[in-house]
Amino acid sequence: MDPRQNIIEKRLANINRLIAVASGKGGVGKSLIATTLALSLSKKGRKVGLLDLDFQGPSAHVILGLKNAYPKEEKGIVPPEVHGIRFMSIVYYVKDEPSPLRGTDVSNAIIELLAITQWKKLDFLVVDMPPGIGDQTLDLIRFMKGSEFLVTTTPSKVALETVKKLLKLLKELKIPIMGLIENMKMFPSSLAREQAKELSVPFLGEISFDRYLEEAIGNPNKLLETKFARDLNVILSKTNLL
Amino acid sequence: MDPRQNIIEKRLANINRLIAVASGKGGVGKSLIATTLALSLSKKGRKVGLLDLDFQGPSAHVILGLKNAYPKEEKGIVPPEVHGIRFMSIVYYVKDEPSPLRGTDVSNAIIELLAITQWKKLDFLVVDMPPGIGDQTLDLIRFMKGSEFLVTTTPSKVALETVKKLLKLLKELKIPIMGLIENMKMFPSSLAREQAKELSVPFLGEISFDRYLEEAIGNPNKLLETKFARDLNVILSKTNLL
Amino acid sequence: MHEWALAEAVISTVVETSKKEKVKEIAEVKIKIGELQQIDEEIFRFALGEIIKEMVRDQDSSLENMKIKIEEEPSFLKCRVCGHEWSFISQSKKLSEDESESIHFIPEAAYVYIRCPKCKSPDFEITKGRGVWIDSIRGTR
Amino acid sequence: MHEWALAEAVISTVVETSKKEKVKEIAEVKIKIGELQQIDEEIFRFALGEIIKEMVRDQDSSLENMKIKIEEEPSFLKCRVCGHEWSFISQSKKLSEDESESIHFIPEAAYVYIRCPKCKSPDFEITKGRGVWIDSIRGTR
Ligand SMILES: Nc1ncnc2c1ncn2[C@@H]1O[C@H](COP(=O)(O)OP(=O)(O)O)[C@@H](O)[C@H]1O
Ligand SMILES: Nc1ncnc2c1ncn2[C@@H]1O[C@H](COP(=O)(O)OP(=O)(O)O)[C@@H](O)[C@H]1O
Ligand SMILES: [Mg+2]
Ligand SMILES: [Mg+2]
Ligand SMILES: [Mg+2]
Ligand SMILES: [Mg+2]
Ligand code: NI
Ligand code: NI
Ligand SMILES: [Zn+2]
Ligand SMILES: [Zn+2]
Repeated sequence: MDPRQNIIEKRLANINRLIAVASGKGGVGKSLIATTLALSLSKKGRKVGLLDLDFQGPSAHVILGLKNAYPKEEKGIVPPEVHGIRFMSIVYYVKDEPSPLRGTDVSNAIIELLAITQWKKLDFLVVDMPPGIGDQTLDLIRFMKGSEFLVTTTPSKVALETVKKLLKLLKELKIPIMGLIENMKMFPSSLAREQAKELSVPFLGEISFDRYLEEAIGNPNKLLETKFARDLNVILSKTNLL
Repeated sequence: MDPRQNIIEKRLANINRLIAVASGKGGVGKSLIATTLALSLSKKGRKVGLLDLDFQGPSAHVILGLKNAYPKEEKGIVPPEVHGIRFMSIVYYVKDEPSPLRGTDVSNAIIELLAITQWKKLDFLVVDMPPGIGDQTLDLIRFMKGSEFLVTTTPSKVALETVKKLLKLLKELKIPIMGLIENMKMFPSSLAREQAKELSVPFLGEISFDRYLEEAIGNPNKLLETKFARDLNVILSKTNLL
Repeated sequence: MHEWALAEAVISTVVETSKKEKVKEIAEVKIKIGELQQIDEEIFRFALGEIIKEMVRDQDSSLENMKIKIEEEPSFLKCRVCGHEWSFISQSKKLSEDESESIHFIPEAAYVYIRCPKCKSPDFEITKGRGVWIDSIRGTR
Repeated sequence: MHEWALAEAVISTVVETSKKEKVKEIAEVKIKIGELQQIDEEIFRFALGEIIKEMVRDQDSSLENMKIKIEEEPSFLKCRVCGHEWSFISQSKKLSEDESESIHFIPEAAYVYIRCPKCKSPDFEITKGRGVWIDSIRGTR
């Protein structure tokens, strides 16, 4: 019998809300949105954790500009505070080496992380999801009960085709969907809004393509001052998060 | 004993070159590049197959504008010709429904597809890879021996961090890397070129961000006339593909 | 007739394994076909026969007297979320012809068309009876 | 001391399972600890003891006389590419202290720091001895 699954509920018991930033599609801004969301909530005085579940393309640590932080061992592992956020990522253990994990190993590593991480009391745990609807998505649904999905897309048909699949799956499973964010908007287009409507998912608004965003990567203070962060905050102010 | 693995080599025996379009990162243009590459090679008179291995976010069929095509049963399954390309994708079997497969199931489905697909004689089989370096990547390496990788990135630090991992893994395993393509270039930047140099990977060139690309999605003839396709062809003319 | 491709995989594996084990004459192969994939046993057996005939004609006499035993293995699925276990056959009538055919070609299409009957989750495991499997090969060296 | 978190997982699972099975007094629990994770058995046993003491003090007497048997399970890895199988211990000296510690926390870090000794592939399976496992629970209803 695997003893780890049993303790996960207890480890997450003092977390008020679990927010999974997801898409199904890659490269739509999940990591930028998850990290900026966590930073914004923390700035407002909330206790925030950030969990990077993209084990093969971890990005949140790059966006945060993580240096020399490492979890403390204390009846488990306690995530270090990075710019005010309790930050957990596989990078502490795999450094910047490739981690060629198969799905079954990804699943095992998630269970291990959830079983040993001591988040303590949190208002929000933001989860930066990988692309796909595989092991990470299924395990989040299985083990992180009560998670709410913040779904991201770009205006492109190709992206929407995949995002639609995640939305359909979540709806079928009756998982709460906070809504759909349309990111990297450059030109007028109503596809994303229409897709949301068709699936009865709240359309939360759009974030413009921000050509200066790249310069803020690795610098959280700068990041919070970008047009990207401002657009995101307008969207969040329409939710019950901020 | 699983009988399927044994026959894969035979199924691929009459394929001259296996080209995997990969990145590790999502949303960098793998599917657009793989599909356009396949179409361009076919236009030049080569016998081309296209295999979409992104089971959770299949896109090549959207880009090709696939309608009503279905494999024929003939001592296995024979991929239909779509715009001159023998096209195989999981969409024939999962339609546009979400396919929440865990890694172990992805692997099983890949083995099944490779065991039963009759490609017949091909000059090129182009493989559209999913993001990540998980089951699909490991199975491609394991079963599609001799595959050459065409690696795609965007100019962003966040993308490069993940692309670097795929490149490092391929180099370590001595898998042939055709080179790195920098896609969606909008502003001057030398990060990708430097990354390629640092890892001794050929830098093949860049493809500009093409604001009209979206309009060509689903329309192969139009796609071949985009700036995107022209940029890609300049790059390919420097390889031994075209 | 995609059964042919799977039959070819079986024969190719039997031949290669026997070569490795230095078996000169193969007496019997036991094959399990998982119910989930709904292999047509008659077509499958016919394909096996044709492939063997062809090989014997060409060069390989090791297969000449091989007996083929085919056993259908019932398929079971187990939900990772609620733990419920069920048999494929108990639910298979809910599948449309198209859905069945998709599972016939790629058994993992099950994750698209089948749900846990108890909690409706797609997060289940195929614990038994997925597809074609070689159970044993007997022969003399 | 992250062993504490795993010890807590074990006790919590033992308690819940015995409740489900209506066991009143648990006589013995057998735990396997996989060599790969390099659990410090002394710390682990100490943590188990402390957690039990606390629970007995609080409310739960079912654990009072529970014997704890811990067995270290040797770890084996098997390459998916070349089929080679090897024991973790035979190669573990090649790991740096940092690498060992990473595997201690997340055993799947093995895919970053370990390679098949024969063909150098990272595509292997941990067939035995990954981490903490409850082998059996004995008690009286
Ligand atoms: N609004 C935006 N404007 C400009 N670039 C953006 C925007 N959102 C995201 N990006 C860029 O797009 C790329 C993908 O973002 P990322 O957060 O890594 O996506 P994901 O996590 O979905 O893969 C990154 O290079 C990021 O800097
Ligand atoms: N050069 C380009 N100019 C403009 N848009 C592009 C370009 N390359 C790709 N895209 C767009 O970027 C998105 C991601 O491309 P896609 O091929 O789906 O990436 P991947 O397969 O790597 O996930 C799509 O919306 C696509 O239309
Ligand atoms: Mg990301
Ligand atoms: Mg793609
Ligand atoms: Mg049929
Ligand atoms: Mg330690
Ligand atoms: Ni068939
Ligand atoms: Ni420890
Ligand atoms: Zn269930
Ligand atoms: Zn090996």
